[in-house]
Amino acid sequence: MTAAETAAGGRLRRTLPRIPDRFAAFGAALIVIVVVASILAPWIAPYPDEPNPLELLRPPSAAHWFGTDQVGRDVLTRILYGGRTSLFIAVAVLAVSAVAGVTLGVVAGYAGGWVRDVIMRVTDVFLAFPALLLSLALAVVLQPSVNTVVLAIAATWWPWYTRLSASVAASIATRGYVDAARCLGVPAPLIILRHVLPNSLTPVLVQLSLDAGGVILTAAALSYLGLGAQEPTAEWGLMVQQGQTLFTTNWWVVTFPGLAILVTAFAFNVIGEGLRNALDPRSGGARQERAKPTSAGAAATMSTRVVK
Amino acid sequence: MIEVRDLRVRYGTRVVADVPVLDVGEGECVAIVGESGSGKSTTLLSLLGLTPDAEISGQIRVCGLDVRTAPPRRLREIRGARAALVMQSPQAALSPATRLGVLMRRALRLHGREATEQIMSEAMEAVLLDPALLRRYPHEVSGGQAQRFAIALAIALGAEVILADEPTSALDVTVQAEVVGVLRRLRAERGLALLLVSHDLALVSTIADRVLVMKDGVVVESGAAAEVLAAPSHPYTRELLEALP
Amino acid sequence: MARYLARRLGQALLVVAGVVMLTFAVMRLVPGDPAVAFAGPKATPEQLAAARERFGLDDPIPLQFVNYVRDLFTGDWGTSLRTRQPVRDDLYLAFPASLELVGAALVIAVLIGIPIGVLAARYKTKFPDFGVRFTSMLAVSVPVFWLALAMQLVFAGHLGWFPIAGEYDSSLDSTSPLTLWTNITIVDALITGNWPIFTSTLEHLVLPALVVAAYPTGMIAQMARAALIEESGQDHARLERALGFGETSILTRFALRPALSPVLSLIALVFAYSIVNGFLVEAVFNWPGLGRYAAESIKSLDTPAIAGVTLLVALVYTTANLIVDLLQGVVDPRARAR
Amino acid sequence: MTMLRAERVTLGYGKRPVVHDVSLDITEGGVGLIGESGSGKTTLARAFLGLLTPMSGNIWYGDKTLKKADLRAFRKDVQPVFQAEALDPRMRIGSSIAEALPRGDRARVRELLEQVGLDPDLAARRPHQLSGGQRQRVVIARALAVGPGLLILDEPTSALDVTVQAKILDLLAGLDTERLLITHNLAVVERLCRTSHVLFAGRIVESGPTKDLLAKPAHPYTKALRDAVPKLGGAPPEARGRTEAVPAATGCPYRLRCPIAVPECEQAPALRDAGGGRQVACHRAGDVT
Repeated sequence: MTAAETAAGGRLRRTLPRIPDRFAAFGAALIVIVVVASILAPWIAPYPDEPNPLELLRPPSAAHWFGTDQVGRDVLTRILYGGRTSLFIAVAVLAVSAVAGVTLGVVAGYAGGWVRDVIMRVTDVFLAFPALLLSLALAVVLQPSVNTVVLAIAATWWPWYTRLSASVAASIATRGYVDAARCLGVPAPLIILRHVLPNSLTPVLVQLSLDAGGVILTAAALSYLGLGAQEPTAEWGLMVQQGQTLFTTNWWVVTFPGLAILVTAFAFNVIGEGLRNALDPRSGGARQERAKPTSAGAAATMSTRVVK
Repeated sequence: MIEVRDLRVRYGTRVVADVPVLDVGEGECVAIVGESGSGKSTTLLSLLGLTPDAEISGQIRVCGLDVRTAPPRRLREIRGARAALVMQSPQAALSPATRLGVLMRRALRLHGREATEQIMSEAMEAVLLDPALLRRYPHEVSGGQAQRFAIALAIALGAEVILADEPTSALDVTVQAEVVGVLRRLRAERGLALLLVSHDLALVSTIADRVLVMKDGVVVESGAAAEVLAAPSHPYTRELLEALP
Repeated sequence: MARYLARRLGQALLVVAGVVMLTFAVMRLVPGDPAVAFAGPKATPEQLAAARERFGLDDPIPLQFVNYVRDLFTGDWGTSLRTRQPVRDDLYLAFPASLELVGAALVIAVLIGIPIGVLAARYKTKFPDFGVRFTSMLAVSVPVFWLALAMQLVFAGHLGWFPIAGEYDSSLDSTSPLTLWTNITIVDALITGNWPIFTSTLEHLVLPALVVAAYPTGMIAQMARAALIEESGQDHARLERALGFGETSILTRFALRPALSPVLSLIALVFAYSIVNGFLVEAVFNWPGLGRYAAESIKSLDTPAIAGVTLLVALVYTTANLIVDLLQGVVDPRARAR
Repeated sequence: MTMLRAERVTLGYGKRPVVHDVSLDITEGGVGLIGESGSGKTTLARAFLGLLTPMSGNIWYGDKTLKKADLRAFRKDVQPVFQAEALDPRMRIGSSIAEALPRGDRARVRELLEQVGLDPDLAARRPHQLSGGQRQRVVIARALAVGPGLLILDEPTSALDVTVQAKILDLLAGLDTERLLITHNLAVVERLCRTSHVLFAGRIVESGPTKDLLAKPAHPYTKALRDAVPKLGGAPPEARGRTEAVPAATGCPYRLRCPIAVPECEQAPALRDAGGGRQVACHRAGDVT
């Protein structure tokens, strides 16, 4: 009776109205603002993103809310255009990493044995490789640009998804419904597509939202080191780098792009946290059995959250 | 020992348990029987104030203390020392990184009791366990041993009543007999009162003096075990009896 | 447990081998001819040939790789094209400073992160919890390089509480020279009781260490909170309540130790990330660590140096992982049974 | 009649054997495999289903071993009924059943749901929207979809409430397929299986007609199993303190718990005939009162 009893208990908890996590809602609102502002940049930007010799290094004023930079461009406008770059990088990196990482991870998790060992060792190598250095090397090899940044970060980001989806897929591979499918003679690839993948998505989805902030930070760092977006593209990290020498005299040139990175990364992290609590992996199928020490389970979800 | 009048346990708007009367006298064994979702476990846990998120109405007196109005400190004094809990999943009920002996010693010291080797060994032997197990971690003992250790904790602290929430349903049949046998012996030798929650009517019939039958949060029948099980008046109790293979 | 660790050691060696291969491959991809970089753009063909010969650049790739690995073992990590010094010596000088910075940052992160994590778990959904969640969320969202600039401007520039840059007041080199044991300045100063250098290094260390500590502190606080809340939601917490223990003692005496195991594995991951973060902070605070060395090597395409730094960081990361695995056994007995 | 047989099978995960040298025939009228947790009964079930290849010995399907047999035919003839998590939480139960059908035709799905006593409109629901009993019926419907000759049931009812369990047992009794039933519940075996085998620490300690086995157990473990089950109004169980001893690695595995163990038990007793279709592996089989 125990399983039925706990299942009933489980349903009891789920039916309780989940207290709306104001924290996550706040994060969601922030993200909507950032995304909408970035997409509408060309229409809502107060000035064109071009140098204006007459307006060099103006402090924040009614005309220029965030002031102007050393070549007279309006800082607010550049931040709006910069938002597009950052969001593009975030979405592109996460898409590439998730697709590559999850595919490898699910195959490794389901197949097990030497297949899993080979894939996991290769993953470990990329995990051990300092992400920034691999990114730097790739950025140097492929001439610095926004696309290079995407490739460079994705090259060091996919392993997290492989490790996460491998552990989730491995636990799903032991479930009754997978054995039942095997007994029906369903071929392995179809079992992976029809059963293992859908049930592995929840933890991966949570991970994606948690990582978005991290990708933006890493992209900005690369641009700050001059290996990401190049002049004249508007990119927050680049803006901080260009303005850093003026920090003591013209504080706004550096402060506002930095704040933009902070706010966006913060919003993504908050949503990720809220999503993780709402889609508690336990209900998502990743950690249903109580046998596994659950604090290690928290580790599996949390430690993969560490941002490279 | 335990007096309950018009207990109602609510989660939000749903009444999960409605128990008009529940009494457990000295040395008496009362069983609450029902299927999953009947509210039997919630009822038991609410008696020790272990259902924090629920709204509880009605009157609960355990070992002379009104559980609902007593200050937290007074409540903590009777928890473990006067009224002890035995839970359903033995291993999960023990902190994974604490040796059994350390847990017992801390519990004894918490209640101002001496935690000597002798006292702890006696408690272990009372439940037919080798005192050497005190040096082990919970994952190094079997389910039956962990469950009997929980009972040993109650013995060491000198509890007068044990509240057992499905103590044997997670155990193998042979091990189940062992745990129930220990409970029965302690009741005979030490006059220990027992409130047993179970879905197993047969098990209850071998040990309970009085029985409450619950269905969907409501007590449908209660009375002396012999009478209720021999001549059930409520159709649901009959259905339960007939379903026994 | 021993068998498990042996297997983990084997895996770690495999990973290091993989990293060596990857580094070698990446080094070969970097454009520009190392010979030109070493001999200089105006070098004569003979000098170029000599340089090619010296680095064995004409040998077939597999042979170059074998030589590369052999050199690695013999400690010859190649010669830096920029500093003309053996990469090993450059690393020997630069790495301790990075270790000093990241080490200090991690000490701060653990000493602040875990306690506020416990605090948040204890007062779940009340104000302290919200405060800790908000600040730790901010800490993991702030761009490190920007924070470094801001802290430097405010606390060093305007307020003048701390020195702007550098590891310690270089004038002290003459007044009270430091004898080197571990090559980590602050440690050596402590051991040899060289107080002037010790206090000066400490002053210089505060700002950069706090900046590097932001991310790990936020992560550790969040992990400690999540793991503690999860552990105190377990069945055993209910039995401990039923034994009369109060919430605080359940958290600290029963839930904390099992909850530490995920925190520990997080510390290893965050340690590696902080080394990389340290690179950015070193540039701003002119800290003589690996970061500055790597940044300059990359600007000048100094491939042997870049490879050296990469290998070193990968080795440190793998070792950190191994140490954590060992500590897991100490923290959580179930890990010992594995 | 589905011919499925285990011949001196040793099974395990990695290098650690869990089931040791077991031979077992699936005979008419239902075969019960009785054992407690850790006895290896689920491992044996997975081997019979072809999900686990034996470390030594063979599983015979008809006149060929499972390795060489025509797996397509085998898959149609032998189907599992698992207990926990047997339905994909994300899939509608209709499509879970349809997975067993070639073209997933809707009519056949509705027919199967009716056959197991469920309202066909439930096809659109997801598993967590159903009760434990309903979920188990869906699992049975899926197993019946390919028209199997033999069902291998692993603890089909132990997660269910007593009243629900009774109805599922009625449903299973009504099916005309052969069955290998794996459980710890003696009453369920008595109801559905003509012959039974008792498994302890991966070895068969006793087998024979279920009724005789439970009425006059020849092996002390079978007797302990039977006596431990509380009977309505029966005598309260006695605690003897030896039940938790770990199975012995050498000799008879039960000897550390056995009330009538003698020095001779240090030599592993072979499973030998005890007449009346009974087999038992115990040096003192006769003296079990």
